[in-house]
Amino acid sequence: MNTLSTYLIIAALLFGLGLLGVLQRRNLIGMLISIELMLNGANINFMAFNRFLAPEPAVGQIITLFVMGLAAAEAAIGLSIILALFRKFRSINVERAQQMRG
Amino acid sequence: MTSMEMAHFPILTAILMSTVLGLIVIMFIPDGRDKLVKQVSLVFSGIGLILCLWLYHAYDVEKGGLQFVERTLWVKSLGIYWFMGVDGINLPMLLLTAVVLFTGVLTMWELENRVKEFFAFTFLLVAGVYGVFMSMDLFWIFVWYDVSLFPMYPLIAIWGGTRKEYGGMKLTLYLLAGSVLILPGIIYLWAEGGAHTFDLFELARGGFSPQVQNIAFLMLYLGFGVLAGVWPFHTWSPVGHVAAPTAVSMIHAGVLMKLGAYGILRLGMTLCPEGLVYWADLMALLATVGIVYGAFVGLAQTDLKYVIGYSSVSHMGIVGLGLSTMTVNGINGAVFQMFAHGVMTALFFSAVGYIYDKTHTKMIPDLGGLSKTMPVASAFFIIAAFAGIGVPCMASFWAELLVFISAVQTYPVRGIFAVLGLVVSALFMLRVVMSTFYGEKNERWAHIPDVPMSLATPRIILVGVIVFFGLFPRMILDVIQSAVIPFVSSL
Amino acid sequence: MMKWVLFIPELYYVLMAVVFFALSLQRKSEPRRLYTWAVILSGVGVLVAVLSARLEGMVFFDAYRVDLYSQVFKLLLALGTFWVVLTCSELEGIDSRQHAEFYLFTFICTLGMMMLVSAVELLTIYISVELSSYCLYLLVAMRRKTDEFAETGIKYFMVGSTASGFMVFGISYLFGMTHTTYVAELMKVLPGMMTEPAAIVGLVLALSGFFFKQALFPFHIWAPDVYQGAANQVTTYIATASKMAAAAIVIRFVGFSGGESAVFIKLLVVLSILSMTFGNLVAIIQKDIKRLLAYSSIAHAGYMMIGILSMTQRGYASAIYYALAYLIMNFACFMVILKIADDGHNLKIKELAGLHKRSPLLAMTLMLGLFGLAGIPPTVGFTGKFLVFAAALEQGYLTLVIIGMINATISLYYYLIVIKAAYLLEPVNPYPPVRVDKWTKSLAIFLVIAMVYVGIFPDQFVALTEAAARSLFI
Amino acid sequence: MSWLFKDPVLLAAVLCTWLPFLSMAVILIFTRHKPQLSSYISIGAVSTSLICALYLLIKLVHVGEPVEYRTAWLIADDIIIPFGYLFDPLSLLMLLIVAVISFLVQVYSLGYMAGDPGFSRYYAFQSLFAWAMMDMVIAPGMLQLYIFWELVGLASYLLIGFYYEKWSAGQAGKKAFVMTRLGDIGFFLGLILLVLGFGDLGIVAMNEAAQAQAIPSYLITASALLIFCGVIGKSAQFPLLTWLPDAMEGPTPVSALLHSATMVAAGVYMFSRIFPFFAASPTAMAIALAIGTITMLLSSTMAMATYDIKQVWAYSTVSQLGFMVMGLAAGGYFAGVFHLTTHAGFKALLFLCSGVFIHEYHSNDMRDIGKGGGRSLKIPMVCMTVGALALSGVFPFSGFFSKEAIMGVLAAYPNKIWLLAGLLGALMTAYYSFRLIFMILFPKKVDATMPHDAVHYHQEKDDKIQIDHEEAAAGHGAAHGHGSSHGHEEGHGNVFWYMAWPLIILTTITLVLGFFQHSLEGFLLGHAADAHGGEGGHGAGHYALLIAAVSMGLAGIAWAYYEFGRKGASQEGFLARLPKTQALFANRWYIDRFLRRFLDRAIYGGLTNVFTRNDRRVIDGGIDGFCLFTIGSGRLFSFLQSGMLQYNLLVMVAAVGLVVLYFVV
Repeated sequence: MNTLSTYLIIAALLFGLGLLGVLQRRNLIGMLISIELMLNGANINFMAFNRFLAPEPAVGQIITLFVMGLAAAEAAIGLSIILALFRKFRSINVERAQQMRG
Repeated sequence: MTSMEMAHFPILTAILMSTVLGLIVIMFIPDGRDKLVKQVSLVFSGIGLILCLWLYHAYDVEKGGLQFVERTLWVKSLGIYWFMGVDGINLPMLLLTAVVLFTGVLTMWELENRVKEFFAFTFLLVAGVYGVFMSMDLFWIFVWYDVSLFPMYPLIAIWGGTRKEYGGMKLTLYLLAGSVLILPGIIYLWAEGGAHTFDLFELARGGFSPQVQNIAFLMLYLGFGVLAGVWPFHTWSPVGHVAAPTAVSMIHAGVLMKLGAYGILRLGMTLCPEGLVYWADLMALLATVGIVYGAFVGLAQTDLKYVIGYSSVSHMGIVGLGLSTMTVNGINGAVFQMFAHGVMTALFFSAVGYIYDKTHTKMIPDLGGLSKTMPVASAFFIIAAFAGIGVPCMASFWAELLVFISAVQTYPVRGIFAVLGLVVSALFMLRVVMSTFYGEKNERWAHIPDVPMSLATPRIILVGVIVFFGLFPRMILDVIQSAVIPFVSSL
Repeated sequence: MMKWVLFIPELYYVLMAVVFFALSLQRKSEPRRLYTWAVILSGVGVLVAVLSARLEGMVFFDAYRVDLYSQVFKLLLALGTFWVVLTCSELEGIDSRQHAEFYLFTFICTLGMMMLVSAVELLTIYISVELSSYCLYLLVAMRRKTDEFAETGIKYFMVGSTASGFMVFGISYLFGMTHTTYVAELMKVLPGMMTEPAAIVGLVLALSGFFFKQALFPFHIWAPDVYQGAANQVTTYIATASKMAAAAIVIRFVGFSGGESAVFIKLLVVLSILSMTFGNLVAIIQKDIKRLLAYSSIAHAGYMMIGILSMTQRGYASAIYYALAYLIMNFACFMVILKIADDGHNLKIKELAGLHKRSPLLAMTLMLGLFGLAGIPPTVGFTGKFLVFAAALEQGYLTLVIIGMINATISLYYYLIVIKAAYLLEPVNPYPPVRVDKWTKSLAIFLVIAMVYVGIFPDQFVALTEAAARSLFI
Repeated sequence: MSWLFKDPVLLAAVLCTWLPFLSMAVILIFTRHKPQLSSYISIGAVSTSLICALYLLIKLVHVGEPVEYRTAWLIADDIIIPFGYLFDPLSLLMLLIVAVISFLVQVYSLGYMAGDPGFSRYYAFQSLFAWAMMDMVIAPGMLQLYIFWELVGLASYLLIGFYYEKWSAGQAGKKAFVMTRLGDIGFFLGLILLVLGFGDLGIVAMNEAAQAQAIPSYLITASALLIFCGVIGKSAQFPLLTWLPDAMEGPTPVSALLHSATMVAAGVYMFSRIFPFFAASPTAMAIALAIGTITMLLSSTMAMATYDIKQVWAYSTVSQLGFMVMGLAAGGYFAGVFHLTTHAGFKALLFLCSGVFIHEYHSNDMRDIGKGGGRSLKIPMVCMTVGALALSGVFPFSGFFSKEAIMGVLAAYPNKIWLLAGLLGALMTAYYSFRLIFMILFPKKVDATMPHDAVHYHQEKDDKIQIDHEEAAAGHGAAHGHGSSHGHEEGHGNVFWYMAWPLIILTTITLVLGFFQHSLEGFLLGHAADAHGGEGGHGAGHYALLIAAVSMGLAGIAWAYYEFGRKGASQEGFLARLPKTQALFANRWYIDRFLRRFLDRAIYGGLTNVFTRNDRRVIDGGIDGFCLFTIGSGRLFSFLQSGMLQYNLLVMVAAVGLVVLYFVV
């Protein structure tokens, strides 16, 4: 069980679920969380590769830490924009935002 | 050649600069000084004309070959050169351009709407035309080619007549669509050439494999063929001409269409002689269809400019036929025809231009009996019509004679059909002349004055050129031949 | 110690960011003074970029590389930023209280992108990308309360984050395959692995993050909405400066494959064709000029890709040249738009009517810019296309080039529609005259000259881009 | 230019041929608004030409070998087109004919055209014609001949359509040009064939090579037949004969000059020019003979059915041209040329006489002229009768001699059917000429109820134009005030005498020319005349023929007298009793209708229509359709960019997924 491919599959699943969430959730917060899921999928990849393959043990972990940090910043920005949208539409449903097209 | 480079006064650049400088000077003239704009245009086009005449005079026919060469490296990594020169093929074309520009400026003397911009665009266009004719570098030929095309859009769309926006858009898109094939064709040859140079003659010296030549020639032929009005890519011609203002029609039909044929000759045939052999049959066929078809369709038109547009299709077919024969006389005739047709159509359009300016119609049924009101204006049109029919002692006669002789020799059946096309073209020209100018005096136009002397001048110049080269064809043919004979022997 | 000299442009932009951070803390907002300072500082920024153009070296444990390639792009970035700032004299699209923040984010974003073009380590690249992206998310959402701002912001954010998710995921595979995060080593190892699906998937996913910045099909979906919805100046910034960074990083990443994988190249060919065709076709029916330019930028990403995918030094050089050309032309168009819509509204094509009378100079600038975008000589846009096509044909992509030319012709149609509006249509109701101050005038003249000069005297520029492309592989 | 003055012959030739051109240019450019001056310039030029032509004739009359000058007009690879002069008896003779007739007609026109608003233009065109015709006549090579041949056609077009306000004039001009053009295409192709097959288009070279059998016979036959097409067009032979009668829309002097004496004779002249070449191909000669005969008979019948005085002479011209072609094709070189010469004189005379009548009575209809008192114009009446007698071949007028010459040749031809046709033609010729003479001389008092089919139309039109004419004349200060005076020679002054003198001169020529037959023959055939055994002369065996021919002419006159001349004659002619035949004749055997229908159906209705539709619908429509398709697909693709965020994302993900799938699988 404790092989590289297990982790890779889990990571891919996580990534896939996140993607599905982004595509399917109509709630903006839900979408935001789904994006975090995708990033976490990548994180697991980094860790797994680091653990099983990489000669330098620290690199993958460092990257993961950075990704986590950036994800937090991303979430903050995302939330602030969602807030602005909410103030305008009184809703956080993504379907409210489809005026521009074509 | 290298040691001789740039040793002399760069006359070709000077000719080119006469238009570029004219353009710049015009742009700096303050708004509202329309008269000044026209005078400046006249001066600069006059300088160009004088330089071209001098060039024509100074060209050494005995020596032949490329003269007045200017060659400097332009872009090193691609092998692009600022390479200009004249030989017997482009020299008449330069003269043609200068004459048509000069007369075109004079023709537009009464323009009142947005004068400055009009002349600026016109000069830009002509700079492109000069550039194409002078350059011997593929890159520059293409650059100037496009430069000469895109000002057509504003020129037609702003100052044009019937359906100007549609016509301008159609013409511009159509013509630039031609470069869809030209540009890849040029670069393709460069890439295949090994030497990585855009120098026309170096590329030609290098040679290409037959397969490359077949592909490249077809691309160049079709690409330039659009501008040369090759059937079935000709429909922009009538539509565009109808829409364009007088001087633009003159320059466009008179000079610009020649760029297409010139491109086929200069690029396609020089670089891909085997491709030419491979496709010559098709060329001859399309050209013959164009000659006959243009004349027949011209028979049914009721708009003067449509008629001229279709006559251009027919006449440019003669050029194409001449080129496709691959004989000295065929190409002689084709180049001569390019010149002759240029002057002739310029005259046509300037004559129609005056009529249209005054009557605001160019529908044949509306006009009728115009000779009575404006005999001089009518006379110009009629003279042009005769030149178009191929009446002897007018320049185009000789051209057609040479083309037909070699066409009948090379492609007997197609040649005979093309010759028979002459009857139809006579029929349709005369039909137009008759319905427009003969008949009872038309009271509707009775108040219109005839062409004043100032506006007659450019037309008289054009008639003079037609008759001069009609009476003394050697003045031009010797020059053309000095380039064509070596060219054909190298095929 | 001397190594810090290499980092001077970035440091300078950090400094600028600090200055404007301080200014943004002020309660009272003085847009004019902010503008003056921003212009001066970013002008000096261009100077700094020019001065540091010949620097070479590595810093930060070889994660950061300063060479001609990066410095050329930094110069382009600095130039683009400076131009954008220069046009902010009427920053009506953004609340005047937020002007300081606007400049702050602009400079930080530039900083991020400068880092991006120098970064030669995957993590550094990722961080730089995110740094610039976050600034852009905020800039886009900063538009004064029009209907679109929130929608635009959220769309941009969501698409951008998803794309960066792709990118990180792809990078993780690259890391897994090659066990390294250094570009130099990646370039040695990766070409040999291009037969393995995981490597290709990793590369493609990683590239998708950059394609997103470049707005290449199918990662273009944000572009039309953001161009339309963001404040005009922000759009200008996205369309010009940010495109430079995207081009730089895409060139670097595509170079990873070393041209070894036919499949990968085929993929790029397909993307390039789709991008050109889609962009041009949809642009035909647009009414809003910024939206039209958005679609045109999608198409241009495709043209640029033609140069990149030839995978030769000439190809990369041509793409760099194309980027330069695109910067000048696109900026020229946007500058005209900014000046005409000086109250910050979105400009419709028909509002250009009568421009030739309202301001002949701007009309001419617009015309040359649009002809440049359409690839008509003697503008720089033509020379760019020419170089790109030459590079591709050298590798034998004849069909691709012909498709590119067909697209150029299609694009000409809608550019001509805009030109028609500017030169031909007479306005139904007279629009107010366009205020063209001295700076704008000289900028316009400069742009016109630049567009023509770089177009017909390309020799030194081509030599420069080739040198830059060479330094990519040393 | 010194080369020019060293050789007086060359100088004379250049002056002779290029002065008219100069005068045309001067008139068109400078003196357009000074009609008198223009006419003087033109007449001055043409009289100089006449003098030069005479000088050349005298100077070169005894030079046995042809004198040739040539310079390269055009050098194109292996084709050299010379411009130059070839003086041999034939060209000298023809040059003189052209110069004389041009001169006379121009003088005549001073009166006839007086006061016309297009006076200057008229003289410019006349000069153009003179220039082109003279240069054609003395062309040393076929290409030069062809070139000026075309220019002559141009001049003819311009002069026919001189009254451009008149629709029918324009139509007639167009018809003339296009029909001759049709023939010229054949001519042109023939020349091309010859150039490609033989290489030299010099007339002397061609003739010599043909005689020496240096050219393959199939080439001769093919090119001769093609070249003969040119003759058919220009000399109005069957089936392209109908343009000539219509060409009478031009001013009468023009009809006299171009469409009887000189231009239409160009075809015959060209035939005789390369006679040895034609003679080398029996097939071509036989076909030419047949065509000439058909033409002669058909047009004679047409002449019997018309009442338009000019039309009669026009048909007669066609018929006489056919007769000349017959003579030449039967091998009678001298006979044909001689008839050409005499015909030029008397036909010009006939036209000019008719012109006087038309000018005075403002009508082309012989009945109107007769009723108006045509007989009172004594000089024209007498002259016209002389002309008609010559035309009918009555001794001692010139026509008699030349007709006899041709008859002699025909009689020598093995197949006698051509001779019979010739005799029949002579009968008809005499009949219709004197039908006209008698109708004018002895007008019928009571208006007859004639069927007025085709004739009527022309008459009305002509009335109209004549009236216009008069108004214009009245409005013109320089007019000589002839408008109101009718019928009395004394009251006419200058104008009349401008017109009368040429008539008198021509009459004299007609009277005396016939007696120069033998000297002419000697001149034309040179020393070879003896060898030929005097082909045109009448041996003892030919007296029967002579009598037969003359009696045919006299019979025709008598017949006409019976029907039109004698007191109480019905003046209806036998044709009135054969309505169908009359309709056939009057409608020109329906040739016109056939051509018209062909033009309408096949050209306008058929090809033109098809091509135009194809152009508009298929080619242009296809392109427009393609553009619309492009725009439409733009609209279609824009659905990918719907406003909804997640839909867009889906598109993106789907695209990436597809790509990944493609690579993984």
